[in-house]
Amino acid sequence: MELIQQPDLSVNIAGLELANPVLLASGTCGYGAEVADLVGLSLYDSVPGGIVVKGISLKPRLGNPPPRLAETPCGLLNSIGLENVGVEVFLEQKLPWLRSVNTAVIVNILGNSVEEYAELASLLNVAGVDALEVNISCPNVREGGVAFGADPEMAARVTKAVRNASIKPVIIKLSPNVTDIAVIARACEEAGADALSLINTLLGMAVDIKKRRPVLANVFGGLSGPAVKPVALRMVWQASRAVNIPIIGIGGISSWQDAIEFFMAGAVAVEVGTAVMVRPSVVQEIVSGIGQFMEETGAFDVCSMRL
Amino acid sequence: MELIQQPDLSVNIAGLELANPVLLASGTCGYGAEVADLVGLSLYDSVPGGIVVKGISLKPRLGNPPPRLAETPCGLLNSIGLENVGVEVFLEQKLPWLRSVNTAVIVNILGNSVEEYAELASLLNVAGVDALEVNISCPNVREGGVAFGADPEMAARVTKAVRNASIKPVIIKLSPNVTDIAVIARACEEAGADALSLINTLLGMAVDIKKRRPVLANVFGGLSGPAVKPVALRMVWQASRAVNIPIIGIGGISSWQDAIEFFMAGAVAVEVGTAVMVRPSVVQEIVSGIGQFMEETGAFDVCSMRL
Amino acid sequence: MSRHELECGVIDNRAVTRDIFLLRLDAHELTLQARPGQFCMLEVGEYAYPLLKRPFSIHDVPDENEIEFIYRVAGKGTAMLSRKRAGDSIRVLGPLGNGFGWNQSRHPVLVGGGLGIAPMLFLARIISEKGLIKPVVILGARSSAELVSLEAFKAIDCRLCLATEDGSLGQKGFVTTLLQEIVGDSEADMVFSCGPMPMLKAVYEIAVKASVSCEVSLEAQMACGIGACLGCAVKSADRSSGQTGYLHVCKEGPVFDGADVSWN
Amino acid sequence: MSRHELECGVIDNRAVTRDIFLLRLDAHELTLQARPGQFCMLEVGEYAYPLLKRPFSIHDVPDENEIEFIYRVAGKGTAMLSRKRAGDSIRVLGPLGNGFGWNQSRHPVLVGGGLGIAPMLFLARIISEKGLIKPVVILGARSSAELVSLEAFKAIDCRLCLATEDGSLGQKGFVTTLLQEIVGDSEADMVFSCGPMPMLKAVYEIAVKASVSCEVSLEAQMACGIGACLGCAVKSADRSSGQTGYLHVCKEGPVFDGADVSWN
Ligand SMILES: Cc1cc2nc3c(=O)[nH]c(=O)nc-3n(C[C@H](O)[C@H](O)[C@H](O)COP(=O)(O)OP(=O)(O)OC[C@H]3O[C@@H](n4cnc5c(N)ncnc54)[C@H](O)[C@@H]3O)c2cc1C
Ligand SMILES: Cc1cc2nc3c(=O)[nH]c(=O)nc-3n(C[C@H](O)[C@H](O)[C@H](O)COP(=O)(O)OP(=O)(O)OC[C@H]3O[C@@H](n4cnc5c(N)ncnc54)[C@H](O)[C@@H]3O)c2cc1C
Ligand SMILES: Cc1cc2nc3c(=O)[nH]c(=O)nc-3n(C[C@H](O)[C@H](O)[C@H](O)COP(=O)(O)O)c2cc1C
Ligand SMILES: Cc1cc2nc3c(=O)[nH]c(=O)nc-3n(C[C@H](O)[C@H](O)[C@H](O)COP(=O)(O)O)c2cc1C
Ligand code: FES
Ligand code: FES
Repeated sequence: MELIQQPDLSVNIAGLELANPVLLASGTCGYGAEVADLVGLSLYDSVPGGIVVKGISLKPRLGNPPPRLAETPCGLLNSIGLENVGVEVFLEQKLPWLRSVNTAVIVNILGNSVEEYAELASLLNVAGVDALEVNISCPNVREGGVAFGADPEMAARVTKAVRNASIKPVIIKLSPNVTDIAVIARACEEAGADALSLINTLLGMAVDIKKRRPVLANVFGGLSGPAVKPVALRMVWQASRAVNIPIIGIGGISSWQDAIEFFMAGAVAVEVGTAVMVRPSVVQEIVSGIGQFMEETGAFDVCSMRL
Repeated sequence: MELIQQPDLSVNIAGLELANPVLLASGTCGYGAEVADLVGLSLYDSVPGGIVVKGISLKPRLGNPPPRLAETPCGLLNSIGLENVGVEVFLEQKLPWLRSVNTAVIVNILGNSVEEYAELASLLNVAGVDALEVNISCPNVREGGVAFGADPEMAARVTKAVRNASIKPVIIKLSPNVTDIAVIARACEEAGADALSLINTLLGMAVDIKKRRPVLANVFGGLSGPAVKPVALRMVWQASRAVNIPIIGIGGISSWQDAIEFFMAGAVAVEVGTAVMVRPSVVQEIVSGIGQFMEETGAFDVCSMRL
Repeated sequence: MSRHELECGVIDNRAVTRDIFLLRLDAHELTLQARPGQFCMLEVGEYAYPLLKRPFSIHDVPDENEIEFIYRVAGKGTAMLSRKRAGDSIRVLGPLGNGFGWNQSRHPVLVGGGLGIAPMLFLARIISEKGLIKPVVILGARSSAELVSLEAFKAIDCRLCLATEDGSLGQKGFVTTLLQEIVGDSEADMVFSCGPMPMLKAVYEIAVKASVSCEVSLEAQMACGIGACLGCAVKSADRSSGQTGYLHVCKEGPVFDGADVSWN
Repeated sequence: MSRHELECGVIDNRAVTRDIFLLRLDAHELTLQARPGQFCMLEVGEYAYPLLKRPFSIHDVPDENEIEFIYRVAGKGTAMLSRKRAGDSIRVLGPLGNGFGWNQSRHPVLVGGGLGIAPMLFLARIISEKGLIKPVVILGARSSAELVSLEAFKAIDCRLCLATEDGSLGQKGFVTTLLQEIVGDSEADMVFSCGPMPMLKAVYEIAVKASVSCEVSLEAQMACGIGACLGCAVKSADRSSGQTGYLHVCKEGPVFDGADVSWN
């Protein structure tokens, strides 16, 4: 009888302990309760290793006018515009439930200024928040948002401010809408980021030729889903070779094979967004598939798969 | 009886006369002869309004080692690496056939330096070449290529050099792998570009998880096909609002509806690449569909469709 | 809330008019949970093309094993759906949304226009079978061919009133004309409606005038169908000064009190 | 060169083993043009998913109306293809590529391994029917079940030699063992082969040793299939110092003189 070592799916990202490397991506799983039954979030043994909640701002936001969604070939354009309940309501009404669930809770934050990011970070120095993901890359809000993620200096300033204000691991979420992802990645690393996650959505648009207007009321939206996977993989490859901090891969992941591609490209964990919305059960499939692949190939942990 | 005015499909792009606004994109139709029977290139009444031939360099190029192709969801990654016969052989062996065909001939050029671009342009000041498309955006060659397209100053230098060396209309083909397409577009306009075409491919990659290596021997490749259409449309929208010169839209166009989306976003002509390779008959469908749509909606020319 | 993500076998999928299809799925897990006015998200192709599941109202739950949908081939996705055959299977997420508040009404009037007929069959059945009430059911369409599932409606104990734009069946004209009459001279206490926005608006206005409350089932482009993405927003009426200025069709709806909806 | 882009009706598409299917298409426009060793690009899904057509060797042209393909379900695309049924239609681009130079040989030996059997049936048929020559046909596979289309081969006037890795039919072992023997003691003047690269390499080496020329049919990932994209490059042998160091499978091939191919 052969002794088969069970692969270890757990990862530790700068102090953020994950039972497995599959996270629910921000904006595609609400505040968790919306999807709990379908993805397997529960008191014990949750399926995903963690959840990144919908981007939270200081004040509640109404979001953009509809239409907010457009389907594209193997992709989805959204212009939600960061509709959210605001940090106060989040702490009072959403976090208690999240605390009750056995999974890592990562709070995605978005400010209109460096100061707002810092203020959000300090308000979230509370039990039950396991890490922050700093959204410097949302294409759907006018002030802040993408501007921070497109400029290495601004990205560094936000990173520094959040790093100073927070007692949690700080993950900076990068925008793919840049000429050189490595430059931004290094700027964030030098400014003290504990980890990077990428990619956020690619800026895109669609036109309704019958109504003779852009499909989205906001004109532009963020492209996600399988269509963007090749771009995301390339950026994860580039970023993971540019910095020494851990990288969380995001973008179009819809199967365990996709997740393995990201691990091989240099990610130590992945977030799954669009695919979870369309097929919630995919989370279980991805987690199981990664474990099985690791067992079959003798990989003892996620990092060891990197090419 | 109603008098129905036939819509006018012809466009004039800075002196480049096109019978209709549908061009075959560079690199996806060889030097024309390869696809002639299937897309309808002929002595009289060719189906496409023009053909942009495979990127030509001063010296012949072998291109990148295989594998050079990877299919992705609704997309294609290629790392051909500008395999081409070189300008000399092009002029001797390929151009004569192209001259015999009744369609506009646009030569896509790629140099390793500003000087090479200029030299190529002057070598192509010959009868039968109707315009130049300057590829400052190919992600598949190390020297030159994308570097020129990612930097407004370099883009301007190339544009100026080609503009000075050429007696033909000069179209600059832009890379989508940039933070702000409007900045590059304006730089090219100011440097004397007659028109812009966009987008070239998005830089991407894929991993072969069984073989444990990138699918493409070149690691990175250019993403094309329907997957990139939303990004292309957005950039055409942005560029056409940033400059006053005509814009040729490219990226994922696979139907006449897609073409109309680009006209509405601000393009005056389109190039069709990946879709032609997969379904050559699509060219006829797109040309006819545009005409019918214009007739039904009373558009008297392509430009009038712009939103 | 008990919803499921399932592979359901296709029992039958057939054209009832040129472009309207009736789909019958084997889905006993869903039938017990389903309430009238709820919908399901159906995977119409192979993942990931088209990427999104499509939302369809539950048309009927004729028995504990079967769930029915009626749909028009409107685009690429529904065209792909129409090619599914008995023996194929379809991935389904449901039942989703809130459903109609039928049990608050003693004299309900149901108004379905076009494919808005879809949720009315199940609603009429439940009102009649569970509520032991005989509802008024007003159905309208362009022509008689599009007045689908008439036999099924006739088998339910309800008062059926029909209108067609071309007069090929029932009254010539719109459902709103019928509604006007019925609301005027009956004890109607609630209107439940589904159909195109202009029709819903007219229905709502008639109800308001008659001081009858009115629930409408709305549509919006959806991605998740479960309240996770906030994509399916529609503007809410000013008076509903809740947390946001938007309603989310998949979760707070698809059925809304007409008074909460912005009709402009 | 006369090639077409067509919608072809599916006559039949059935499993001949667990994962190998025989597809019969109604395509009289193609049958007259087709030469053995050529291939077609088949659209296996709905455009644009999967995006690319898939290349398949022409397995047989039994009469002027029908063209046959034999394929293994290898991934997503072939899985979708396997779900096509009689009455469906498939978009086809073909016939493409150069084909085997069979008419330069008087004593041809055909060697097909695994799904490399695919082009050999049509090649054997044409050599026998048009060339009036009785070819030697060596076929090999893992087991007897995978020695597909044997009945069709038997109906052709050829000398059939079989090998299976598990010995379930013909000689136990590889086609190369059979080829070794046959090339050794026959007047074989040309070998035509299709199969996995390691097999082709071994076949080529045997042929070289016996001073017999050898044509091999290669595979590569393809996008256009018509020489337009230059995607299907494979390394050429050093000695072929033509314009480039690459051969393009779809256009200069898929059949190459083994001497032109880089075997490392
Ligand atoms: C709650 C709800 C219940 C519905 N019930 C029914 C029903 O019972 N019968 C029926 O025929 N139709 C119903 N619809 C509309 C149905 O979902 C659309 O007709 C269908 O999604 C069109 O898909 P397509 O791919 O054929 O069209 P396409 O135009 O190709 O679709 C493109 C995109 O638009 C979306 N879309 C297009 N039209 C609509 C629409 N009206 N509402 C929402 N999304 C749309 C699709 O989801 C897709 O993402 C319902 C919609 C909603 C929101
Ligand atoms: C000239 C030629 C003739 C062929 N003839 C046959 C035949 O007669 N019977 C048969 O079963 N197979 C044949 N093949 C291989 C067949 O094309 C692939 O098995 C098929 O494309 C796999 O598609 P998939 O979507 O199922 O696999 P996937 O792995 O999902 O395909 C992913 C991508 O890889 C490509 N691909 C995968 N494997 C191959 C391969 N071996 N060659 C080229 N592209 C590949 C596909 O086109 C697709 O773009 C031939 C290939 C070539 C080049
Ligand atoms: C509807 C929607 C809402 C999103 N909201 C947020 C958000 O609030 N904050 C954020 O950082 N990213 C947000 N994203 C981006 C995703 O987290 C993810 O980065 C992106 O969708 C790519 O991953 P995917 O292809 O798996 O969806 C959103 C994406 C979608 C589709
Ligand atoms: C196989 C291939 C080769 C290409 N070669 C060139 C080239 O030589 N020069 C160039 O400017 N663009 C080249 N392109 C980019 C296309 O011209 C086009 O910009 C891009 O593919 C997007 O359009 P599409 O989605 O319609 O294919 C190539 C694209 C492909 C797929
Ligand atoms: S469709 Fe996602 S919230 Fe309604
Ligand atoms: S597949 Fe395009 S050149 Fe061969």
